[in-house]
Amino acid sequence: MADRPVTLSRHTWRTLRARRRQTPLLVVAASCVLVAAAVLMIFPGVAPHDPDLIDGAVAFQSPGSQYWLGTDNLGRDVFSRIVAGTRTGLLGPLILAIGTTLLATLVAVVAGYLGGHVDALTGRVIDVLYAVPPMVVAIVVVGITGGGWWIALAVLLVFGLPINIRLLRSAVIVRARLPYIEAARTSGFSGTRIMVFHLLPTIAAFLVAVFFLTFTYGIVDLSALSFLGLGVPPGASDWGRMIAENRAYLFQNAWATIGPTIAVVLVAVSANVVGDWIYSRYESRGRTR
Amino acid sequence: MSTDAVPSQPAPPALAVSGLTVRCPGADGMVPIAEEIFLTIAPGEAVAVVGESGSGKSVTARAILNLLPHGLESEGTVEFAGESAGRRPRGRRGARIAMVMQDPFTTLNPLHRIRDIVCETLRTPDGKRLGRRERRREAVRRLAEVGIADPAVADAYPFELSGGMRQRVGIAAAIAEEPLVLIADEPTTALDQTTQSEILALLDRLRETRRMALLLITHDLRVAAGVCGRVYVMYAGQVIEELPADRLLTAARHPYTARLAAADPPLDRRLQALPPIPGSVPAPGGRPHGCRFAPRCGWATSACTSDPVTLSDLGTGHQVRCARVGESLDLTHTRDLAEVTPGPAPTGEPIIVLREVTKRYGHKLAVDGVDFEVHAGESVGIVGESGSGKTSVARMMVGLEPVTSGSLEVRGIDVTSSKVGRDGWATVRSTVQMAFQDPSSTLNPARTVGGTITETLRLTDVPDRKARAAELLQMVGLDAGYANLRPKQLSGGERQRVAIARALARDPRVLLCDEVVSALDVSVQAHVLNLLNDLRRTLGISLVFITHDLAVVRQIADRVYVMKSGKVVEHGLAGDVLSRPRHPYTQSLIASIPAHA
Amino acid sequence: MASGPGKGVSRTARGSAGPNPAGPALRFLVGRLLGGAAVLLVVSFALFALIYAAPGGAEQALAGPYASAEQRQAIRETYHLDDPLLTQYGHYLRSLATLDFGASFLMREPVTVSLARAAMVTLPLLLSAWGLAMIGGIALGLLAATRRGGAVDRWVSSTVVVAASTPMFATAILLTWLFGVKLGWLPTVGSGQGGIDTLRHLVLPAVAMGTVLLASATRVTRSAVMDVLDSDHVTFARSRGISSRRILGNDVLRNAAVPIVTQAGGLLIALTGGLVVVESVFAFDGIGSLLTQAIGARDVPVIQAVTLALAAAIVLINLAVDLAIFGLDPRVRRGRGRG
Amino acid sequence: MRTRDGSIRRGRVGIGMITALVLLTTACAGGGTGASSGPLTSVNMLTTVLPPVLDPRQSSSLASGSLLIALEPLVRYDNGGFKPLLASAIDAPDPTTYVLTIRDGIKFWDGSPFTAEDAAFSIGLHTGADSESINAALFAQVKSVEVTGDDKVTVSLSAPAPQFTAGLAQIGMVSKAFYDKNGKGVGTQDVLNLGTGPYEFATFTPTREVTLKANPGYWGQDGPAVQTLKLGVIGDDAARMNALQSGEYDGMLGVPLPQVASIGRLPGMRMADSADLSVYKFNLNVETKPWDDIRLRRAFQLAVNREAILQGALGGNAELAPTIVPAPVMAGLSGEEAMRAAYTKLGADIVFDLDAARREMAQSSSPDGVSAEVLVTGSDPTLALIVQTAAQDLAKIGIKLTVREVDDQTYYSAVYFGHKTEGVSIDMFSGSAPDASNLPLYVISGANAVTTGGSGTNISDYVNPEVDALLDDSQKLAVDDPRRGAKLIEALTLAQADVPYVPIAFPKVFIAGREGLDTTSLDTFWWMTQWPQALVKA
Repeated sequence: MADRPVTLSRHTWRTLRARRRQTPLLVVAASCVLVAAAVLMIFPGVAPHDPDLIDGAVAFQSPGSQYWLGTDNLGRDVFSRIVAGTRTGLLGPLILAIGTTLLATLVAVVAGYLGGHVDALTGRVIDVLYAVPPMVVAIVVVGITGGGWWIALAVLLVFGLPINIRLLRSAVIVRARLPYIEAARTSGFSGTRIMVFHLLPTIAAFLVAVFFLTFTYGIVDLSALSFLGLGVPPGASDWGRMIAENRAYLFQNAWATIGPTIAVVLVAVSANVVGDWIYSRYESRGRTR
Repeated sequence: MSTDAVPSQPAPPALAVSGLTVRCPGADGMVPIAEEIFLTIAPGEAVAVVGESGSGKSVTARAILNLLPHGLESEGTVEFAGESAGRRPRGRRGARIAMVMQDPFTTLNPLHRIRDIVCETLRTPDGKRLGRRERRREAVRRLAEVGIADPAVADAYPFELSGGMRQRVGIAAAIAEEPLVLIADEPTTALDQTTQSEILALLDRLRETRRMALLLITHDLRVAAGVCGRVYVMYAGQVIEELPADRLLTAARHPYTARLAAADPPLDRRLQALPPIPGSVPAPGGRPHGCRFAPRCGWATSACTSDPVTLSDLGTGHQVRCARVGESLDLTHTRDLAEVTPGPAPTGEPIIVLREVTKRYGHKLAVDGVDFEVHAGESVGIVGESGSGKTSVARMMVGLEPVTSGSLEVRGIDVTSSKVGRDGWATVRSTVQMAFQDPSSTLNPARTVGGTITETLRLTDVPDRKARAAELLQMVGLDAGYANLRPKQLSGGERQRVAIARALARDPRVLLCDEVVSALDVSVQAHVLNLLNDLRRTLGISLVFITHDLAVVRQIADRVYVMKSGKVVEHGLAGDVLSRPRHPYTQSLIASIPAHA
Repeated sequence: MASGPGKGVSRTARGSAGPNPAGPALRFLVGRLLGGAAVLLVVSFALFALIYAAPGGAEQALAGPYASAEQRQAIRETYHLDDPLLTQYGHYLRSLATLDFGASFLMREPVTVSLARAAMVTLPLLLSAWGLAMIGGIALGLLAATRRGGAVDRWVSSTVVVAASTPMFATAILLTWLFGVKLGWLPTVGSGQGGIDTLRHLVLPAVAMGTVLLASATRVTRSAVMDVLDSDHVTFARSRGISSRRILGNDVLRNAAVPIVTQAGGLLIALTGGLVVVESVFAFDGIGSLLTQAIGARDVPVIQAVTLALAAAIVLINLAVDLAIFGLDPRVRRGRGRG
Repeated sequence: MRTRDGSIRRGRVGIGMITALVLLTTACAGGGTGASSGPLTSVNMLTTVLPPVLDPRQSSSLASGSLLIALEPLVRYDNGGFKPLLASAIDAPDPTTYVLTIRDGIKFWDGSPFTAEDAAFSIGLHTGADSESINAALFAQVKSVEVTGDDKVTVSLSAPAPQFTAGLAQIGMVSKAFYDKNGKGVGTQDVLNLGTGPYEFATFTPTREVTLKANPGYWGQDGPAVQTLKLGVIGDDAARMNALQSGEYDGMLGVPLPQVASIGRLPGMRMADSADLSVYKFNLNVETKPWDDIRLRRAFQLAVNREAILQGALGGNAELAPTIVPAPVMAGLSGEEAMRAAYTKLGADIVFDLDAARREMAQSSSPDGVSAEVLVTGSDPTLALIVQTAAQDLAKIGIKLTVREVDDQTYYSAVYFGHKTEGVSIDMFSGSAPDASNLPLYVISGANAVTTGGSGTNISDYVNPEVDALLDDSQKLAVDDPRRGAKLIEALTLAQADVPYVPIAFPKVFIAGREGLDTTSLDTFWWMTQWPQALVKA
């Protein structure tokens, strides 16, 4: 073991450079969007009309005072449906993000810390899952089994794991060899205690990164799936499905398609921006230099 | 060492720097790191800039070359052989001034072969780059000049060479275009003792043969005194003293320089206690108004803190920045520190016994049949260069690494046998604990200092963990207030003390220190060594001290084991081994330490 | 002072470089191929079981809604759809062994023919989207990294964030509406009849697929280039007076190449996911549409062939990435693990 | 397969070319290319479905639009009747035998003669219990097909089948020699097929695109009207809109109902519609609990607001359906007045009255409401719209319907073949032959219920001996005997009373075309006619 003496902390002034980063405007705006979407998810009643009320007579109204974004082919109010759409628009990606983060962390910490065959086995399983693109599998599975929303979520969860496990595992492997973990081992702590109370807190920044990345990709992938008609039942006020159903009527009421598209992009961008910002603020805590 | 005679006719200095100030973005606006730096080097002269970490010496070197990292700004004048460097000194870099950097493992481009690195800047007379064959031929010639005789090295990649070899390649590449000035920024800190002296000798020889000015940046006073003619001492971003090298260790006039010299452990005798410097270096932006060393200076008076202190010239090239320069302060120097007469080795019962222990990593044999004992209340040193296996021995003692073969008993329990049950390990854990080398990663960054210690106390049946934690902090010289600080807010020395407190939490019989002080500044090192000696006296615990620095081991160990390539080549009382070494390897080790007063 | 020749030359530098240079490369290659084969086997069996359990069957597609029960039963016999799962899979594996991928139930042509026809449409789309994402990503990444913290860096990062969060179909709809219908510059449908026409048909779908991945390519390039710019060997090069242009080309790009190449592999794999969506929006008869149609008709041989082709492509992409890294990084070549 | 590096370099070159090209194209006039309105040399039409293989066995109804103009049938459908084509005469000495006289002098595209053996072989493809043909149901009664003379073919049936002639008009005649030579490869992209029609197959992409070119040596008199013909399928709504708007296609045969309004409004696009031989209907399976209760079914019928569905979900592009057979088709057989009297009475029985529905519900076996999941398929979005609209009213009387979209296979297997639904299903059932008895025989004949081992087209498994008897009697009568119509009407009225289904509307068939194309003469059976002639005649 090359135990070459550690050099002096090279440039002490580098630690000074962490200027107090004032929160940029973009991040404030993004978090407002996310909070607003969350509120709408919890209180859909806020919407001006009943999102599922079908009234053939008022089909294809263009945006006006009564229907802010006009109505769709069955006369349902587009704005209310976008509001109701936050349920699947946010809930799905949220479940996906939480599920992926928990599972990926569990596997990565155990495999990273224990090493040996456990790590080798995880590596093999990841290679298998990595070789198959999640979207193709989701389409095949949901398409064939006619499965609903939950099956789509499950498939995206399972096949979304490999990338995140790899990210976390490399972070864990680096930290597992550092002195403060070896000190914990020599003090006599049990493996589980070390993994949970010593190792986990130091990779908190990565957990945040994985959460927000999966959340953003969740929004994009789930809306793509419902765009293809898989997952969410027809007629449900889900952004991806609304886009798919109203694309044929681009000329009667373009807002029936553009509205939900903007909703998807807005939430996805905001999640990305907030995620990056938290990661950069958090990341300095995990680093040792 | 040859001290250079002053050049006959007053040729323009090879390098003249004046009024150089470097600022970096701080909390609110730009904060000065180094202020009003001045230095001059004559062609062929060797000058050192000495200072502890945080003194701004390294950033000054970068500023001279205008290679400051992103976000830092500098102002002031830099002149090479009379002409001003100006804002765009790119033309000058390489041709007029070059640099050798600290960490040989990251200085060379990993994807280029050695011959391309060395000859990258060479041009044929008509400005074209050298062809492959000429590059190879030219590289072999230049490598030979820096002491690499084997022509195959020219075709190798950096990762295939040892640390010392890479530094030689770095030097060859730096002096490719015969620069006037060579700046060596901590060139040997990352190297072993023997390689260090070889590189310093090489730099000295090149300086003479090429009449090249050498600016050596280092934290090691002995290296500076051994190689250079004149020394600038920097503290907290200011040059506080400029003096001829031979007066550095014996006749410094600034309190900080004197205390720094005194804190450097002597090789030939063991001192009662190393004189530490209380407090720590003020960070940029938080520096006191008057003399920057005043808060830590034993002789500070109100005059020192009132207004900024200017340099005063004492003649014969000796300047000091001290308010009380007139008075003759009784600055104690190393030679008049009280020596401790080594008492007989304490003969407590053996706690840890190693018999014929070997350790193999894949096909590499790290430890080859080592016998070793630690007795109660005793302090044992293990000395050796990197790769000698001393750390592996330590890690096996504490159970971090399995033993390949041989027996290792800790209080009668043989850790190598398979049936060491849970309580077997519990007794091993409560007998021996370890403190680690790298201060920045020895504490969990996500926990507070108090949290780390109370967490370790969870394994003992101490009733009130918070009180015991405060007590432990007190024991290592830190007040209870440190409990809710995060490791990032502590200095290197403070973090090592917390690590020692954590080890003591399991109140072990043996404290194993693996290179605990090698990453610390000399003054901080003194603190920690004194702390360890006090703990031995007050708690009666025994120490196993692993280091590559013979002078340090002299100050702390009763008995010493010298290891080379996995074997113990010599062991005995510290006094005998270090003053009258019998094994040729020990002799060459001692010889390679730069002579000192 | 002893300053003899450097003693520390490590053994490998002298003479032949350590164990024979091909050793680590060969062992690595075989390991990857075996791994890949295992992956394909697992994927194909999982799919087979899934289709076997799924409602409906190929006979319904062949016989149509009016067919009588006996007719449907007859068809199930001819394609032995009633055998137990394992025998069917065994039968499929045997034919796979002789590289006979079987014929499509529906289109009665050998699966390799329909796959090839679909691939001729999908490959140009995939490669041009990938090319766009990589070239754009590297260019923007370099631009942002070299002007770190400046206006360009902030502008590039923010637009890249927006591009990364827009789903492919949203960009597709926007592009077709703007360039196809409103301005009429580019065809919005179909894959064209070869030559210039195919290229014109490729622009919109390639841009739609490329933009999402342009974002991650830029991010990776930017962080990789910034790491190298901060590294000691770049500072050392600058201290020796080497021009920044030469440093950029010779030092920065080569060292940043490893993470960029790994990312390039990842991007291509991510693209395969987006195929189905883009091909449906632009009415491309590529592999994505072939797969969706085959699923609709439970055309087992075609589903198997398409999924295996995708999985095999991914395994090959990973292999190509590793080989590229082998070429780029001598440390990997000498079995010392990645630089 | 190109090497990776090669492709990357070419890819980079490709990108370079594309950007250059984009600048180039902006110079010339934008907009479609094929919109020139000179003498029509080529016609590109969109359609809803194309066969996976150019083989009569794998192509039924609309998909055969591309086949029957190349592989000509023995008799050609001509607005209601059948005129001889490859067969000069068809005689039916008795209800179970048909004798076909093959016209002589007909040559395939490659010059080889069309003989009686070819005719017998072509019919034989669709007969027999183990036939793989999708049209086998039309020839279920055929016992044997023999060549009885150098230009005679005799077909004997096991039971009288008035729809036999309609069946003949749907299957293209092929060359036995060609099939023997190419075997399984017949109809694939590289082999295509050999026929006698005015147009020859040029290129083919399974289920996506067929192009045909004129056959100069056509034997008959109304030869090819255009040089090249292209039929294409585009699944995606917006892509379809863009194709029509950008001029890549000249029109569409069978415009999906949701897009009728927007395509109709495209500049220079004219739309014609005609009644379709198909019906949107809810099916209530009489064998599945709780729908075996007649009162619950009647409550369901009373709570379906068919008017709202017609306006909202169908966008007004259909007519209210009193029963499952469209009025003009029934009128053709049973005469105008008999049809009108019966249809007004049937229509009057189906009324939207929530209070009456609640009363029925109260007396039904599950007074406190019932819930059911209705499957729909993505390929016909109108199904989902209908169920959503109806669900809103049904919920008011306690019947909670939830919608689940599944792919075609799962939908067919659950609704048509396995009857594995929760009792309620929605479908759009199209007849397979232009004869009034076609739909009733499929939908209400006991023989087609799954419980009796039939094909499953009787979705509600409704078995009523009286209705079956009436249907059998109608089969025994001559094809154009009005009494056959009367029996069918009586059977429909009887069945309707038991509410095995709730007919909603007969969708119209919409055919869109640019100027210069006459779409008015095409009706729901355009695919059995020489539709290119009709289109270009204007």
